[in-house]
Amino acid sequence: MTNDKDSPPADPGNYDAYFTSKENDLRWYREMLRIRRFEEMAARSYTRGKISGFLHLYIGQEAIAVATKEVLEPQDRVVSTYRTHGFAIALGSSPGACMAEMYGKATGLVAGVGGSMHFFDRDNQLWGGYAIIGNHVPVATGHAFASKYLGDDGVTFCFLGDGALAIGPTHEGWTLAGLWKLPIVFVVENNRYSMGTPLERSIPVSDVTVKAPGYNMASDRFRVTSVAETAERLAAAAKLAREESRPVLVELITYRFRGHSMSDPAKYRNRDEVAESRSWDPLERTYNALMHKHGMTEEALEELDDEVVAEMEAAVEFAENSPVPEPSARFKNILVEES
Amino acid sequence: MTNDKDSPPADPGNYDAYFTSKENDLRWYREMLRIRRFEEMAARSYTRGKISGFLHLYIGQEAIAVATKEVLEPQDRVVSTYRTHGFAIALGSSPGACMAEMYGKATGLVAGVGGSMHFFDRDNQLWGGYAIIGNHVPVATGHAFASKYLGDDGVTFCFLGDGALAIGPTHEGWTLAGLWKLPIVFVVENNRYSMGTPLERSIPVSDVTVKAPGYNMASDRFRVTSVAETAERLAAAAKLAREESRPVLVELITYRFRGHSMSDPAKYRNRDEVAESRSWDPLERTYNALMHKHGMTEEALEELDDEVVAEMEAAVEFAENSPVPEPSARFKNILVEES
Amino acid sequence: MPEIQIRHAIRDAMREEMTRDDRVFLMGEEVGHYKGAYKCSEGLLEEFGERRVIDTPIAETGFAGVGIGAAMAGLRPIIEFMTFNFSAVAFDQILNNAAKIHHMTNGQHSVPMVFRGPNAGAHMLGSTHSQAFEPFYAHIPGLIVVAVATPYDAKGLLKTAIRDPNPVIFLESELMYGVKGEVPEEEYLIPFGVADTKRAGDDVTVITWGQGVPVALKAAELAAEQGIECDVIDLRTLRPLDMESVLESVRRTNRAIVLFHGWPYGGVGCEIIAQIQEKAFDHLDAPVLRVCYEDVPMPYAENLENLVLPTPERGLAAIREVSYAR
Amino acid sequence: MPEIQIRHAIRDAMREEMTRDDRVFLMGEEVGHYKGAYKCSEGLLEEFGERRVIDTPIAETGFAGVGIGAAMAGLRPIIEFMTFNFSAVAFDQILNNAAKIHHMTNGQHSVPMVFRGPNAGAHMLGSTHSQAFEPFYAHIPGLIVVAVATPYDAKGLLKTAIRDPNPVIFLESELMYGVKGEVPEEEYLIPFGVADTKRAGDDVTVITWGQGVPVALKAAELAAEQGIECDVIDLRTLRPLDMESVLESVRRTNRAIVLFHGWPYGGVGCEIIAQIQEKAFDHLDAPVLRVCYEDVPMPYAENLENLVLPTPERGLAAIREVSYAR
Ligand SMILES: Cc1ncc(C[n+]2csc(CCOP(=O)(O)OP(=O)(O)O)c2C)c(N)n1
Ligand SMILES: Cc1ncc(C[n+]2csc(CCOP(=O)(O)OP(=O)(O)O)c2C)c(N)n1
Ligand SMILES: [Mg+2]
Ligand SMILES: [Mg+2]
Repeated sequence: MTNDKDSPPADPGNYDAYFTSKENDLRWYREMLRIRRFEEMAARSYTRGKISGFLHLYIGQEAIAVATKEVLEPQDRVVSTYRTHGFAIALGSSPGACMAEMYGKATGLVAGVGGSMHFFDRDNQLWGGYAIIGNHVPVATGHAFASKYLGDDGVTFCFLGDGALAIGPTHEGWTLAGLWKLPIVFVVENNRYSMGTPLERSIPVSDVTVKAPGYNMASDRFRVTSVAETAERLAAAAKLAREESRPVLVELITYRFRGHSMSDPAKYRNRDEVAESRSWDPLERTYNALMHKHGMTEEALEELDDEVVAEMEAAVEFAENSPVPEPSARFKNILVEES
Repeated sequence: MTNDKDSPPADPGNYDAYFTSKENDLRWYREMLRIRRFEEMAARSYTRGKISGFLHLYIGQEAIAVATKEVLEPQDRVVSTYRTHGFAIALGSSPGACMAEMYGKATGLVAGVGGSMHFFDRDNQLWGGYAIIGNHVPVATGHAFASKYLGDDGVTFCFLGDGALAIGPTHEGWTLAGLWKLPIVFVVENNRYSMGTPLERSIPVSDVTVKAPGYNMASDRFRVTSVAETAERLAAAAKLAREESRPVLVELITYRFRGHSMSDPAKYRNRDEVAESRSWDPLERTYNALMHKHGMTEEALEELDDEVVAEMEAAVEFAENSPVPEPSARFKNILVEES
Repeated sequence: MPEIQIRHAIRDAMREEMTRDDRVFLMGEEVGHYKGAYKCSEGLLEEFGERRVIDTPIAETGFAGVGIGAAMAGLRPIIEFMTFNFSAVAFDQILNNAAKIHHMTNGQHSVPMVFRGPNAGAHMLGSTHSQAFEPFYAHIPGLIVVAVATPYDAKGLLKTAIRDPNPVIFLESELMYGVKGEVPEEEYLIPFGVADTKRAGDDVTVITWGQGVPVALKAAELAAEQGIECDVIDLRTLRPLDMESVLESVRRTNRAIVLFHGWPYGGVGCEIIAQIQEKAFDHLDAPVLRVCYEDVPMPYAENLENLVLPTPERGLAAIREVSYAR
Repeated sequence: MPEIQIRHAIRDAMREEMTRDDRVFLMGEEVGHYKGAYKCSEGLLEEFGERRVIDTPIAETGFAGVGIGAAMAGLRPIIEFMTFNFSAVAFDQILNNAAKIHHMTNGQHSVPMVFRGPNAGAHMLGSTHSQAFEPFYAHIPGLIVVAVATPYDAKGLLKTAIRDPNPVIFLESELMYGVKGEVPEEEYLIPFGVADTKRAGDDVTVITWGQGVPVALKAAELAAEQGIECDVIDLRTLRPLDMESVLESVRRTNRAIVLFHGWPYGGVGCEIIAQIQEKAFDHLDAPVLRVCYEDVPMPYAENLENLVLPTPERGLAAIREVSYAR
C-alpha cells in the first residue's frame, strides 16, 4: 500500500492521469452531479424555511461517496457522520425519501425522526448518520467485530472528519480494531476544517497517517481529485482489510466548498485557498474530461444536467407533498416491542 | 533524546554501569527500602484486617518514584494513579500520615476520606492519587497548561500504567499537550500487566513510544534497573519539557512483584518471567552495588534496614493510635465554603 | 432446590444463554483469563473459547460501542463493566447510541444487548468507586434498567435481559455476589416490569431495590419487633417501573418509604415518590420519606462510610416517622 | 437601563471578570476565531488574545480535564460546551474529578471553574442534540448547578459563578440567546440558591427554570385569563435548591406544578415534588404535577417535536387540573 505523503498531486488540467473509460467517467459524473444537485435543492429549501435544524452540505466531497459505492461488496457497511447526504444518494437511497427526511415527513428515510444529521438506510448499506463526533467509531468497529465473529467476509467503511481525530472514542475504536485485527477501513475525510478550526489547531500533526503505526494499521493518504483514483485506492484498502482481516487508515485530502452548515458563512477561509481547491473539484474535472478527453458535447452534458435536476425537483416535490408523521409516531420505536 | 528500543539492558550482575557515588547509591537505596518496608507493613495490616478497600502495592517499581524525586524542581508536580504509595514516601509524605490514611484515620494524608487509592499531598508536590484509569491525564495536562499560562517554569510528571493506553482520556490529554506544546512528561510505567491482562492484549503495539510521533512528542524508552539511570533519563525528558515547552513520552519497562492488588494471586504470570524480572530489581541490585562496589558490610546494611523498619513500625503505630474522623467530617469539603 | 451464590446465578444465566444462542458473547475487562474481577464468569472461557469470551483492554467507550455495533449487526452482546463506576467514561455511548439507535433509525436497527456489572458502593473504596448509576440510566427513554438482589432474581432476569431485543442495564452488587439463595434446576425467566414483594405487611410500604433490599428487610424486621408490619417491595425493574404493585400496597398501608443505595437528589427514589403522591394522593396518611446515602461523596473511613450509608436503623426511624410513632 | 440579549449578558459577564482577574480564561470549541457557535464570545479574542481565549479541538474530556487541572493549579477556567449534549463524552471528568476533587483531597485542592453552554432541546435537531442535562448534574454532590432565563439573571449569576470557588454547571439556552431584557450598567452579582418569583399569584405555584420559564409565564398568562393566578418561581439555581421560596409559595397556594424542559423520570422536577410532599404535606390540596418532555427521544419532525415539548397549553391544563378546574 503506497503512502503518497510527499508526491504532489498531478496538474489539475491533466485529465489523462486519473480518468478512465467514457462509460465509467460518465456514470460517476452523473452520480456526483446527482449529489450536488440534491444538496443545492436542499439548501434552497432550507433558505425557504422548509427544512430546519442543521444542514451540512457535502458539496466538493461527492467523489468520495461515489467511489465508495464503487468498491462496496453487498455484505459491506458504510458508517458516516452528520454529513451523510452524499453517501445516501450514492448508495442508492431514494432522493425523495432523503429530501422528505429533511422536511420532517412521514415518507422520510427514517420517517422524519432524524433529519439531515441522522440518515440511516440499511437496505442500501448506509448504517448512519451519527452526530456526536467520534461516537460512531467504536460502533463501526463493532460492525467489523460482528463480521469477523460471523465470518461474513464483510468490510466496514467508517468515515470520520478531521475534527474527529482528537476525541477519545476514535482512539478507542482504532485501538480495538488494531488489537483484534478487525476488517475495517477508517477513512478520514480531511476537508481541513472542523467548523472554523483548521487541522493545525485540531491535532499536533499535519499528516494523519503518522498515527497509523500506533494502532498497527496500514495506511494510505492522497488528495481526492477523481472517482477513479479514489475508488482504486479505497479498493486496495478494502482488499487488505478483507483478506488480511486488519484495519486500514486512509486519509483523504478534500474540501467542502460551502460553510460547515447553512448558518456558517465560512469567513475563516481565504479566497486563494478556496480557488485552489475548486480547481481540483472532481465534478468539474470530470466534466472537463468528458468534454476534452471523451469528446462529449456541452449540449449532451447539459441534457444530462437537466435530467438530474428534474430528478431532484421531483424529490423536492415528493417531500413537499408528503404527509407529516402521525402524532402517535412519537411513541414508536422507543423500545422494540416483540421479543 | 535517545530511544533505546533495541539496546538490550546490561548484564544484571554488572554494577558499574548505572551506579554512582556511594553517597547517592546509599541515599537511593534507603529511599527504595523505605517504600518497600512501608508497603510490606501495609500488606501486613491489610491481612490483619486493619486496612480495607483495595491495596495496590508498588513493590518492584520503587526506583521510579525515587528517581522522580531526584529530578523534581520545587515548582514541579507529580500526578499518578491509585498505585501511589511509592511516590508519597519518596516525595516526602510522612509515612505515619500515609499509613493512617489507609487505616481511615483523621490523621491520614487526606484525613481518611481517600484511602490507598487517593493519596494527595500538595505540600510535597504529590497531586494525586487518581483511580479512574486515564482520567488524570487531561487533569495533569491542565496543570501543565497552568504552568505555561502563568510562566512558572514548572513541569508536570504524569504517570500512567500500561493499562491506561487504550482509553480515550489518555489520548485526549496527549493530543492537547502536543497541540499546545505543554511542559509535561508522560511516564508510562509499563509493568507489563493491567490486572491480569498482558500488554499484548491491551494495545496493538508492543513498543509504546511508537505512538509518540502521532502526538508530536519526543520519547524515550528503557528498562528500569537503577535509580541513577532512571533519574538521568527522566531529567533529560524534564529538561526538554521545561526548556522547549513540549510534551515528552517516556516508557519505563518495569515489573510489579506482587499481584495487581492484595486480592490477586497473580497466577497469570509464569515463574521464569517473575524470576527474570526479580534479577533486575533495582533495590536488590543497589544492595549488591553497595556491598560489592562501594564496599559496605552486610551489618551496616542490616542496621540501615533496622532503622527503616523502625520508622515504618512507628508509622503503623501512629496509624493504629490515631483517632477515627469526627462524624461531622463527612460533611466537610463538599463545597468550598468561603469565597 | 439447590442454593447458589448470586455470582453463580449470573454465570449460569450467561452459560445457558450462550449455549442456547451462538450470537451471545461476553466481553469486558478480565472476564476471560482472570474469570471476572468478581468471578462471575468462571469457566466460561474454557467452555466457549476466546471467540465468545473476550477480554478487553481498559476502554469502556470502545467496548461498549463495539457491543452496540455488534448488536446492530445481529449479535447479542453481554458487556461487563468491571463496576458501573467505570461506565461513566462510556456514558455517551449508552445515552446517545444504545438508548436511541432503535428510535433514530426508525426501527431499522435494534440494540439487543446487556450492560452488566456491580453498581453502587462496596466497602471502603472511596468516592470514585462507590456510586449508584441508576439515577443516570433510569432517566433515559430507550433503556431497560434492572437491579437484582437474590440469586433467583439474578438468574431469571439476566436470562430475560439477554433475550430481550432492547439495551438492558443490569445492575448487580459487589457486596452481594456471595449471597446465597434457592434457584430451580429447570429453566425459568422473570419478566421485566414486575416487582416482587419480599415481605408482606399492612402498616408501611417499603420500596427498595438492589443493595437496598437486605437493608430494607432488616429494617422491616426491626419494625416488626416494634409491632409495625411492612410490605417490602423489591422493584427489580427500575425502568419500566411496576407502579401498580407499589400503588396497590400504598393504598393499603397509606404510608411509604423508599430505601436505596444512592444519593438523594432526583433519581429513582424521587420518581416513585412523585408518582405515589400523584396517583395515591388521597390514600397517603404521611409524606413518603427517602432513606439513602447522605448527600456527600462517599468517604473511605469506615466510621464515616457507615454514617453515610442507609442502615436498618435509619430505615426503622423512617418507618416509625411515617407511622407517627416517633 | 439598557436592553441587551442573553448572549451579550453572558459575554459582558465574561469580559468583566476577565478584565478583573487575569486568572480567568475561556476555553472551548470555536470560542475564539469563530466567536462562539452562538456568538456568546464575540470580541473576546480581540480583547484578551489567544492566551486567554482558547479554541480547542473536539475533545470534551480533554479540555474539561484541562480546565479542572488548571483550576487546581490556581486558574479560573470557563469551559464552554458548544452544547451540553456534548458534555456526555466528558461525564466522568465532571462526576469523578470536578465534583469530587475538593472532597477527595480533603480540601488541599479546589476546582473553581465554570462549565457553560446551551442545554436542552433547540429546534428540530433530533434526539442526540435535544436533551436536558440537569438531571445528571444536579444529582451530584460537589457541583453547583445554575440555569438562566433572562439577561439580568444570566449576567449576575455568571459573574457569581466565575468568582465562586466551586465547579459550577451553568446552563443556558440556544433558543433564548436572543431574548432581550434590562441589565444595569453598574456591576451586580446574584447569589446562588435564591429563586426569583417571575410572576406573583396566590392560586397555583408554578416551579420552573431555564427554557421552562417563558413557557411557564405564558401558561400563567393563559391561566390568568381564566381567573387562576399563578406564582411563577424561577429556581435559577438547581443545586442548591431554594426550597424555602418554593415552600412559602406552596403553603400559600396549596397547589403546584413543575414545568421544565427535560424527560420526566427522576431529575430536578421529581426532587422538588418529593420535597414539597415531604415538607408541605398538610398544605397540599392536590398532587403536584409535572409538565415536561414526553418520555421519548426527541423526534426531528416539527409536528412531533411540538407534541413532545411542554407547551403553555399543557401547562395550563396542569394548572387547571391541580385547581380541580377540569
Ligand atoms: C462531541 C461533539 N462535540 C462537538 C460537536 C459539534 N460539532 C458538530 S460538527 C463539528 C465539526 C466537525 O468537523 P469534522 O470532523 O472535520 O467534520 P466536517 O464537518 O468537516 O465534515 C462540531 C464541532 C459534536 N457534534 N459532537
Ligand atoms: C475506567 C476504569 N476502568 C477499569 C478500572 C479498574 N481497574 C483498576 S486498576 C486496573 C488495571 C490498570 O493497569 P495499569 O494501568 O497497567 O496499572 P498497574 O495496575 O499495572 O499499575 C483496572 C482495570 C478503573 N479503575 N477505571
Ligand atoms: Mg472537517
Ligand atoms: Mg500495568
